[in-house]
Amino acid sequence: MAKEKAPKTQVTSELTVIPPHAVNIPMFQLLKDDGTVHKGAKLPDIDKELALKMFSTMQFIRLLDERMFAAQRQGRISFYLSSLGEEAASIGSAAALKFEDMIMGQYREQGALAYRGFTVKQFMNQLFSNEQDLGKGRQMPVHYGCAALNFMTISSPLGTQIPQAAGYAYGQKQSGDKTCTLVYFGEGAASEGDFHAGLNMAAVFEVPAIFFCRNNGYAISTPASEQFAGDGIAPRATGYGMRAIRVDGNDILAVYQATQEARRLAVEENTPVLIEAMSYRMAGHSTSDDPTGYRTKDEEAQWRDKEPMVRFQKWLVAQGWITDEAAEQQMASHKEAVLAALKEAEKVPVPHVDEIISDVYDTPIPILHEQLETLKAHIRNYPDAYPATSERVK
Amino acid sequence: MAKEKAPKTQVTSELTVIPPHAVNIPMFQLLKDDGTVHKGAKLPDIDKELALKMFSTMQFIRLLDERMFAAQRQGRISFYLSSLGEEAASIGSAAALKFEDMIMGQYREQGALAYRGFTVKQFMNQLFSNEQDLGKGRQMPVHYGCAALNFMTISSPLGTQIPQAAGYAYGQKQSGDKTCTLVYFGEGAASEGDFHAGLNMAAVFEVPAIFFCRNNGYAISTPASEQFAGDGIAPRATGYGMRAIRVDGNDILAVYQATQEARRLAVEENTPVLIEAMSYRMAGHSTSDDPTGYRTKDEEAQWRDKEPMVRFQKWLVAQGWITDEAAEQQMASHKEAVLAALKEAEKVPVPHVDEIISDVYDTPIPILHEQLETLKAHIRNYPDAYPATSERVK
Amino acid sequence: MAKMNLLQAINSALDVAMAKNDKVSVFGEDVGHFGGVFRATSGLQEKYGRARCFNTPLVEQGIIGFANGLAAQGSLPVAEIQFGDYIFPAFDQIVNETAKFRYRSGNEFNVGGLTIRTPYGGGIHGGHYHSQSPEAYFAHTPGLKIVVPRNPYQAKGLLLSAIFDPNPVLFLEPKRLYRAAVGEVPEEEYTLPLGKAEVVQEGSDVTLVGWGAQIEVIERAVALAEKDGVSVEIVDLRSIQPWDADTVAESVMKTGRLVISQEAPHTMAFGSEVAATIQERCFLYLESPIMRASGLDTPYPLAHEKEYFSDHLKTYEAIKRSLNY
Amino acid sequence: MAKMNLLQAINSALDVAMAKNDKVSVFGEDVGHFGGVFRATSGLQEKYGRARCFNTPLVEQGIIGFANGLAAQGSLPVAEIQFGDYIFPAFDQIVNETAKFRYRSGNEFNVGGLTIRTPYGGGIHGGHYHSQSPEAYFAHTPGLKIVVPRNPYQAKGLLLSAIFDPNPVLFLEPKRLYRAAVGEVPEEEYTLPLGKAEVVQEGSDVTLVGWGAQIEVIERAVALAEKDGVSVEIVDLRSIQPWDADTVAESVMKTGRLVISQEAPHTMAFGSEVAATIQERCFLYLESPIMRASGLDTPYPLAHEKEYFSDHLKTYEAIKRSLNY
Ligand SMILES: Cc1ncc(C[n+]2csc(CCOP(=O)(O)OP(=O)(O)O)c2C)c(N)n1
Ligand SMILES: Cc1ncc(C[n+]2csc(CCOP(=O)(O)OP(=O)(O)O)c2C)c(N)n1
Ligand SMILES: [Mg+2]
Ligand SMILES: [Mg+2]
Repeated sequence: MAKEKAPKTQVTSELTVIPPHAVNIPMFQLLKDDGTVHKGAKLPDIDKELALKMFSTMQFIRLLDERMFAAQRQGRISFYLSSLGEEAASIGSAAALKFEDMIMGQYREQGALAYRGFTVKQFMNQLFSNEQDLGKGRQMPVHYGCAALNFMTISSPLGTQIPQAAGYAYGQKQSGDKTCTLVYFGEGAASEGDFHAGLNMAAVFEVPAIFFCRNNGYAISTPASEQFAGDGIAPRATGYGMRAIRVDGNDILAVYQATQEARRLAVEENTPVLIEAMSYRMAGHSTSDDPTGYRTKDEEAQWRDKEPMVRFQKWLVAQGWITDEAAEQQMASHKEAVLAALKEAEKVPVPHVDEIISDVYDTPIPILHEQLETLKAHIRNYPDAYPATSERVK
Repeated sequence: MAKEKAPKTQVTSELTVIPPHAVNIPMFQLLKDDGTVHKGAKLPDIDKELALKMFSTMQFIRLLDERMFAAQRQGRISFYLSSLGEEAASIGSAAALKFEDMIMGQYREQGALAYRGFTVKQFMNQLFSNEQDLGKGRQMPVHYGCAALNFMTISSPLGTQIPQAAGYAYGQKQSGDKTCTLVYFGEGAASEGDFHAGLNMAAVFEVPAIFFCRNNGYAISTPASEQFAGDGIAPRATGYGMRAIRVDGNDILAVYQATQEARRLAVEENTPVLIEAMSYRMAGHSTSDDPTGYRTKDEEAQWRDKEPMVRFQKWLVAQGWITDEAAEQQMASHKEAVLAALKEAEKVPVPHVDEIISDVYDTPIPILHEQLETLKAHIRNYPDAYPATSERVK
Repeated sequence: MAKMNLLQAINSALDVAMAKNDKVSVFGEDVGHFGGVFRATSGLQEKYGRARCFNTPLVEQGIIGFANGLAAQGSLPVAEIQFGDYIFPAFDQIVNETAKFRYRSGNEFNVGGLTIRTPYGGGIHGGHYHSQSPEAYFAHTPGLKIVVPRNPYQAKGLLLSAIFDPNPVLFLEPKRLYRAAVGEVPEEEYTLPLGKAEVVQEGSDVTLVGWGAQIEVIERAVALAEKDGVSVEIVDLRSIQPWDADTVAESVMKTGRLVISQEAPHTMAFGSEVAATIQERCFLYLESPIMRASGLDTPYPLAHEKEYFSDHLKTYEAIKRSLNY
Repeated sequence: MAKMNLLQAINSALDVAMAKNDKVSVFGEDVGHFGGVFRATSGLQEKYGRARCFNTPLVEQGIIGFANGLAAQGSLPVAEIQFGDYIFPAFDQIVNETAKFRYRSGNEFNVGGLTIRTPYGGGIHGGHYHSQSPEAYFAHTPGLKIVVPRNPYQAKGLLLSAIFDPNPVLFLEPKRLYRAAVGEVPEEEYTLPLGKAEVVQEGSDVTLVGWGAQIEVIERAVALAEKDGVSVEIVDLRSIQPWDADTVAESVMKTGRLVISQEAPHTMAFGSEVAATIQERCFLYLESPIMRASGLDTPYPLAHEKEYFSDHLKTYEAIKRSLNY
């Protein structure tokens, strides 16, 4: 498809003020809150195996989030951030991609990473900053990344990954390998200048990128109503001459289908797409947060009724692809795996102190060698003060 | 008016991809290219005196631009930047404001400043960086500013004034004095992250601000088609839940009326408005630029036919408010004034060297006093090397 | 007087300032009803209303851009950046706009009413992006003042000075001490001078210079040195811009030795300026080279935080190197 | 060999790099068909197509964000920021992203292919926003390399090294010399080492350190000093990060004196680091304090540009102060 040109501007001699909400963007939904399918809805082409993989990943993430939140409370890890209630958004979208597509996350998309094949052990290694962590223990918990799985390492500064996704997708387009980049971000991060930069550039350069906004209603304590005055994030696409889809982020089938269509547009027609997935952050922002200070139990309860995993399970059961008992059993085995991996990862030491200077550059510059030698001499001098590393400094 | 809430989102079970150009924004025009009024058009309430003031300001600016461009070519000033072809946009909008309203410019709105009453002498003092320049000779030519005229000093970094306008307008709203801020920027600057920040914040905080985009087709050599893929700047307002007006920037009557309405909305209803004025940068970007490298004579010629000053003059003549001869005479007297002021300003010395450290802080910090004393001793030592200031260093 | 931790002292300063002058407003991400992620603005929205204490959208360049405009209009905005690590999207608004506003306009306009508050520093398991000490990035910027308090008493007095100072001030709060540092703080208004260092402790053998949370580290190092019989003079800069070279020079002329202890990565941390200036001013008095104990020249790591950190032991070793040169 | 000015040398480096490796692309504001406002990318779109040499929208944070992504994907982007003064909106992408990309990911990902080119410096009647020398703002950032050439030969050789170096490089071009500096430059590929200073001239009485366009100023100052019979060693740093402290220290141990001449405002300019490090390494060799000739601690003024500037006369005076201490 050639870039769709803006229509020729009409001239009017009557002063026309365009109203604040000039586009009407409906929300795509296949499964109703109760797990039944909308009458007449055309479901995506999804087989049992795929559906069960998606479901199992949802269960795993729910379990992981629950256990690791608790582990933080027990002081076993320093920080955790749960994706409770948003599992459908990340897993449904990841499932619609090809493995070769790049995923860039914000930080609440552990579901996408698990779907790609990140093992429970890999999760744990990162969460415990141990020497087996692919990120070498350098970033806070939940800052996962894995080149082998085409999942870009998370970085805390919000929004920075959005123009990076445009650039990454530009490279993919140049390479001709028919892949795309999907980038996640919250409705809060969409306020950053980098959002504007990234979407506009993607539209101008016609790159195969999918901008996936998880609109979960909050940015820490700030409700969406204080984040923007517009009708969510989707209508911004129009400002960039970009296509948009709004989808029920708690309906994994709808998310899957919407992302499939976005991927088709991105890769086959080089038109980036903005997806806005409507959801709700059911937990606190992170283990550092307590949402009772800024929202009501009532509101939370309303959203519990729209919960994505139960909804999907109902549909699977109705399909005859799983039973409630089997689902429960599966959950129990996820639990076992998580607990076992947790105990194991906890015992693995932090990276060797030599790693403190690697990867600043491709090879350490001279001053880093000096600083490391000084540091090691110092550690030898005061081994008790640096218990995590001193044993291995000879 | 209470903030207009976004309509409740409709649910659909049919996948809907919102097309890239979902809002249709017509361009408001009263005067056709030939200076005649559209049939049935309702003209703004504008009397002869006001109309002639607007016209005279247009002439003055055209003349100033022409002479100072030439002065730069003669090496008399170091830099100049003309607003040729865009006089209606800046003057028409400035005329629709109250004097107490703040104007923040980008750099091509000398028309607005002249309309406010900046004298030819004040223009010249800035252009020659002499000691009578309100800006104390610190910035490049055309970086005007005048607190007494509520015209914020221009700063070169693009887009920075846009969130500043939101903040200024917030202060105005708090003060309860029923004023607003109008901020100009180019369609190029609208790509900056600060644009996104400023418009979104203005919409959220419901401030009395008018965001006035001069879409003149180019950002230096970059055509609008490589700046964005959307239908110009106006549809972005929808993304912020903001009102928008697109106006023919070469039709001063339409600009005047559009801005009047925007001001009413901003001040009386606390709803910011985005105005996109469609125009054309008829000259090069600045004296440092030569547009023949990136656009055709043909294109330029087409826009010459839509030229705003001739168009307005035709209307004034048809109204019987001026004759072509009177217009010509008036132009000649502007010319005289400009030439006289130029010659005078050229003779005024640059600011005293003591001014090099003032205004960094409200009062110079100790290191600045030291640096000034060292500098003056040095100038005394080598007076010939610092001819602009040495005579006055005793 | 009341016992306050550093956060309470900040909160009290904001409260006093808002009560005193209704042009003072505070805003930033989560600053409104919630009171900020560290709760520094807690209770202020209830007390002064939503127009004067409010959440902003999540956009640091916008927060400072907006604050610049509001200050230019004549208000006294106190803008919060949630973490010092997230101040960089606002770098242009601060360095090119805030700092140059008055100078470039020939004093036609200024944003002197602006104060930017942000928590800085490590030691809280924050890794790369919740640990940085960005003062040096801003110290090269004429037009800006930069202030770093070390305890609750300083925090309140310096913040009140910053808010009412007719120049824009970047106010860096040592988040490690938010709850850890507790002390007596007057409940009413008082101010401490900007641009003036404080001699925390007099001594004769060596001068130790630091600022903010690092003073606590220095004090622990000095305790070790004192056991060795060394007499240390401790100077807390308090202001990074303008910084009080006179007080430091005077001390060094007395002790003949200078050690700087700082959290940020070594190269081009603010201690470089202190060393460069003092070696020039005290050349004939220096008995050994000026030593710097700093963070490593790496991003701030998580698992190796202790190893990265310029702690009291590294500072103590620097003191010894200075003395035994 | 051909006679080239500095711009032509840059253009030639880009041409050679693009011909050699089709992963190299160049982009930025007005960089495409027009060839950039200084014409550094002139002819490259015609030669290599619109996909590899193109205009971007006007958004520096986007240019670098996009370039970071493109580099992470495995390309070798050369992003232009139109003026060094306009690099600050991209500060977060550079300091928090580019510089930390490899470290934070444990080398899972990197943006080593990235080169950022930008013209810097004054002396062209540019005032506040077309004159700044921003190198010091970036020098506090582990993970970044920073390079400043002083003439056409260096410009080409260093730029080619920067483009193919497996680390992100900020390449600052002295715009005052774009057309003014002309010299013999090989037409083919060649490289000059990053992180290595060059001894431009040997001497025995005093060492002069500078970089980029300031070397020309230094040479004029040295000519004056030589008339007084002073023998000066000139060291051009060429790289600001990592910087070659060894070469400078070696020179100072020989001469016993050091003067730094730099364009940026005095406080926290890169000379502060040079002075801090060298006083530590050469303490026993220094016969006088390390002197710095710098810009004033003000924004860059227009009418008083000459007065503000650390010109050859001020540098010459600093040499004399160093010698007559
Ligand atoms: C540049 C930047 N500013 C501020 C923060 C602090 N912060 C971390 S998460 C967050 C809220 C993000 O909200 P949203 O984008 O909606 O994502 P959600 O947490 O809801 O998934 C904030 C303010 C940050 N990480 N980066
Ligand atoms: C932040 C920043 N980036 C780049 C520039 C250099 N620059 C000056 S004007 C300009 C083009 C602006 O175009 P537009 O906003 O459309 O305004 P116009 O010149 O067309 O009136 C550019 C790139 C700048 N001044 N500031
Ligand atoms: Mg959110
Ligand atoms: Mg334009």
